[in-house]
Amino acid sequence: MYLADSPGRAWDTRARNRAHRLERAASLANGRNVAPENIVALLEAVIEPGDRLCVEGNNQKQADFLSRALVQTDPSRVRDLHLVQSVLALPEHVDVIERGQVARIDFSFSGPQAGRLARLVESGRITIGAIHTYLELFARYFVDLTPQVALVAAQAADRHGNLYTGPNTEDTPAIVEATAFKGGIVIAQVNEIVDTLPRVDIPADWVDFTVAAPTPHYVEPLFTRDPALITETQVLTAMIAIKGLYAEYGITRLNHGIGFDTAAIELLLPTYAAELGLKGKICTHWALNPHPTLIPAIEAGFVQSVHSFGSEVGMERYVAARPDVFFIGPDGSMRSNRAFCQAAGHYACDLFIGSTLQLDLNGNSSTATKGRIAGFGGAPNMGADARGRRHASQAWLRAGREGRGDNPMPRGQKLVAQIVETFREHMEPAFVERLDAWDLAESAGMDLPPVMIYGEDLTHIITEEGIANLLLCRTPEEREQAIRGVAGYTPVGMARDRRAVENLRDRGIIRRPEDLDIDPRLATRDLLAARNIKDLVHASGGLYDPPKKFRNW
Amino acid sequence: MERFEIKLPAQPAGARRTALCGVVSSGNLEVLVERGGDDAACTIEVNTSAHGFREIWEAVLADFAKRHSAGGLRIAINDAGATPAVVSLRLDQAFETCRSDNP
Amino acid sequence: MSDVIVFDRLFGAGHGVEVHGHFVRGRAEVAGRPVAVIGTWDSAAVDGDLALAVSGAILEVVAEDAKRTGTPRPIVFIADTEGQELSRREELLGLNGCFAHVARCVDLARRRGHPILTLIHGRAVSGGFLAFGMLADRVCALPGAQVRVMDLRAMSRVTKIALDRLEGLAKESPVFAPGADNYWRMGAVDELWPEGGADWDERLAGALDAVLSASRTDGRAAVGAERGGRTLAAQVAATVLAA
Amino acid sequence: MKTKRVSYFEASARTRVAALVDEASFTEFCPPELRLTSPHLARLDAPVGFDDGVVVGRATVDGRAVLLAAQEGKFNGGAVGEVHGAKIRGLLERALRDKPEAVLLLVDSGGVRLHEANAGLIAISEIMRAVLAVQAAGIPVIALVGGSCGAFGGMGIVTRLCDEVLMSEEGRLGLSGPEVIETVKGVGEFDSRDRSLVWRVTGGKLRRALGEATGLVDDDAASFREAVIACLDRGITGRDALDDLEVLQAAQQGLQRRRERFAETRDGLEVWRSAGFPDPQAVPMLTADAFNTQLAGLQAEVQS
Repeated sequence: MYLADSPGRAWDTRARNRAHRLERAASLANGRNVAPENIVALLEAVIEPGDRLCVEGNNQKQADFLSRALVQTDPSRVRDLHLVQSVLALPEHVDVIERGQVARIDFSFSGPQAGRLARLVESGRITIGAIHTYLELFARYFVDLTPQVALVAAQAADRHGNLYTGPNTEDTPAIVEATAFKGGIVIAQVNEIVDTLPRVDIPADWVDFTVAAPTPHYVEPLFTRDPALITETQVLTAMIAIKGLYAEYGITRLNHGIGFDTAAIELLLPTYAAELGLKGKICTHWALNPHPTLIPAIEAGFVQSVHSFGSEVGMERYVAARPDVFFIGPDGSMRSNRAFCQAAGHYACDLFIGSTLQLDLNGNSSTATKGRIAGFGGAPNMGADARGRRHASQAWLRAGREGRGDNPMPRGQKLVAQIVETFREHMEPAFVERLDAWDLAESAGMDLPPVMIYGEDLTHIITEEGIANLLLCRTPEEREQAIRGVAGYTPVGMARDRRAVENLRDRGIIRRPEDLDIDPRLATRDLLAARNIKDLVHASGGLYDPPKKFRNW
Repeated sequence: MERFEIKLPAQPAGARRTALCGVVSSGNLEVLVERGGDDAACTIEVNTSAHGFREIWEAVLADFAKRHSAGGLRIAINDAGATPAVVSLRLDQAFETCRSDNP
Repeated sequence: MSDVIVFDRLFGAGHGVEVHGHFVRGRAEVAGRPVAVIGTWDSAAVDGDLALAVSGAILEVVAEDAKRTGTPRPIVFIADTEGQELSRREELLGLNGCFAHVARCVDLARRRGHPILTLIHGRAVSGGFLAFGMLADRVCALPGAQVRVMDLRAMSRVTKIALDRLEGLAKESPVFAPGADNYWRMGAVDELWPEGGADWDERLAGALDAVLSASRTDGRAAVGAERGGRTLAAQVAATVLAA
Repeated sequence: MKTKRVSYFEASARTRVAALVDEASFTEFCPPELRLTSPHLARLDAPVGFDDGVVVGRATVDGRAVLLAAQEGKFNGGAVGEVHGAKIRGLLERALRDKPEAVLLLVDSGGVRLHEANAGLIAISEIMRAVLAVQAAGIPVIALVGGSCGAFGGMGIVTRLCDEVLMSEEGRLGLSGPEVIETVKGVGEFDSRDRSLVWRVTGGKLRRALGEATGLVDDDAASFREAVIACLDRGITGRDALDDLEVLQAAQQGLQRRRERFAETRDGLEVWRSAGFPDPQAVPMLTADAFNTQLAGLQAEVQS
């Protein structure tokens, strides 16, 4: 018979601790409702030294008011924190570290603050647990990084504390579920408190406090690419992608990166791809934010379904008016969910295609540069073969056949493509012998060089020089020459073995534009279904309302 | 600015007229193609704001001369940091224009 | 130098030139000959109101002289401006259009036979100078006058060319650096009045005589070429004419 | 034959000229092979252009002889330097001799080129005098504004000297650019990154509503061509107006009235509202045709 080693042990210490915290906060709130001027005191009351704290924010929605409040707390009371959150994107996220209130961070992405963060790490003022992908970090919320306190952002709350997140639900459900069901405290900043919500995204009994922020939470229009800035070279690489990859494999389920290269593909669907007779045969189902550049393809009937990580500023009315395509609630507005969409991108898509700053001779790619600790957010989950996948599709099976050769056990593979120009601006080569990620790992003392997509997951590289199919390469040497063969006039490309590359071309491993019957001189901006933001507004029937900085009318 | 001139052997082009393609702006260039003296060679004068890329220019221009019969052409380039992809495209456009009848 | 001293030195005692804010207006005599005086004062940032005050004054002079016989009066412009007023409202209302209107009025006066002379006192900068001062038949820079588009420090910021490099090149070339003498070398200023030189009233009379005897077409490019400060303008224009 | 739309905003100066004039009718003066480049740019180690950023020549439009100059906004922001300016002035002087039916100025310029600021400023003054001289000779000058740099600085003044100003809504016309105003006066005065505001303060639809632009067309080179032909058909000239004291007195009063009427106005929305547009907020999204129809239906332009 098993005997408990401590018969008198209490099993509800978390609940009791939670009750103490709520008791300390009681005088600062009116039920769940906290006045904005009391928020700093409330944070000081509920947060305990050493807490795991999650401040919601992504590269889109930010709990910015609560972040500003956090840096006003008394460092002698709010200290030794362990930040467990998707991004360190706002200055306040790093300010709180500089104020000495944080001992450790686990996060995914730090884009705009990457330089400051790197300096803090190098000076030993902060310890990084790990830089995760979004999905990994969410997973750890439910294993060993559960927050004690979560500060989240929502569009509105009602008097009971129910939350409406509107189209930008994003990370909120994952954070709140982990926190609320493990004795934690959830504090939500909302843009307004109303009598009746359009719909309930988070039920009130998962939320402890709501505060009406003086200004609406910040949302960055991160996924808007102005078609006016798409170059002829990007049109060319888009043509190569459509003909040499999408049409070739019959890719229907996919995810796109956020660069101009993939925006060009989106804008070529109703024109170039339609002329090739590909409507209905490719690009029907997406895991993708509502990219404005996808509007013409949606209007042309190319797209059947889009599920989104988050929304995009200005796309709300358009999305709501296309409920057949997007995921729309009974209230008529979109519901996004980063965790689910990340899972969808990983398991349910046959292709990820995106861009990078650097690719090495093994096909490893990274956007990391020395002096900046940035992380990759969700890209590694999109750009990796889903080893757990067990359902078949035509594209997945073909990639598997090509990649695994004579392996007697049939198995597919996800298509993972990088689309880059051989040189970026200022003649920076995209192909390098050694990724800057190695230097960064050394200087920051990281366990792993920050690689966005590992070479073993990469299946295709597309440049203006053509497309390389790495699946068909049988030896490491072939693979290296295939990469060099599309690296153009970069030092990596110039060092290619010309005969070996011509061999690969004969075998269809490298295909030049002319091999695909593409005339680069026809790669003009005339092919774009929209040439500027205003064209997108017209294509949307006036439903798309672009942010001010993207307008020239 | 960095300036240099390259002379490459090439098959006669049969150019009919002068052609100018492209505009000098950041990441772009202009290519002026004229008929020169020597039918068996192509001379190219490069004026570029990007320093230290002569080797790449030579490779791009050699491929151009290989791709087309560029003999008898005198080409002048004003460059503001264009990538090889853009350089090749402009060269091809200018070459095509100089051999056409209509401007 | 106060306006009283400047105008007394230029027009002698008893002139009727007054300054209202940044606007100069009045009558005077130069060597016994009546002239109209119009201009801007005290480094004016020329806005629409000031531009329209200038154009309105020109139109008044033209209208008055149209009603009487005799030769039209010379117009003496006083240019002292730090440039155009920078404001969103002025842009919305089309400050450029006001300046174009001023230029039309200057042109009307010229074609109606009014000799036009500009005296630069203080500063003549960019748009404020373009609007009317630069359009005269003859331009004189009073001692200490500054003429420019932009100071070198700001130019260095905008063009991203190092300041010491600009300063070095400015010694060799009149083409971009501030200075009335640079504009003289390039043909846009006709007289540089020296410090402590001859009496201003005599100089002014001489300048007016020069306007009366000179051609009324724009000869600035040729003059700039003669003085070696602007060698291409005349030549390029001639190439266009000959093509 | 239906021709493909050529975005005037995106097109190069040469493409604009080709789309504007009758086929094969264009003869360039000072073509690129003459290499009339700017020695001043070269001295400052900046890239030069074989045409110094402006194309000048003669052509026919719908059979009518014109002289034209087209600035290349992508080359140094279409800014005017010594050679650039002299090409335009030479063209205007040539107009006095050749007597074309019109001179077309395809303006796309931020104003003076700082690398040769003095030469540029003087050149613009010379262009102003030359435009006035051409008009005095009975030859109309037509400005076309629809490029990425708009018409600013001295070229903004030159544009307003022209007999006709044809703009697309993408075109901008003013004196000081929003970036300059923001730098000197602060973001509160003019937020240059609020592009929607920038266009409401300087863009084609505001200029047309104020009567400063005489025509508003869509961003299509063919639309600009049609509008030029319509101008030529009307047989406009500025010569009578120029010599007419009464016309300038009326213009003076008009400009003064406008300043009184819009004394506090800092946003084009108020101009559209005041002009009587039924839905001022919707004006930015109207097509040129719809805008022109609404404008024609109003009592009068807000014109001076």
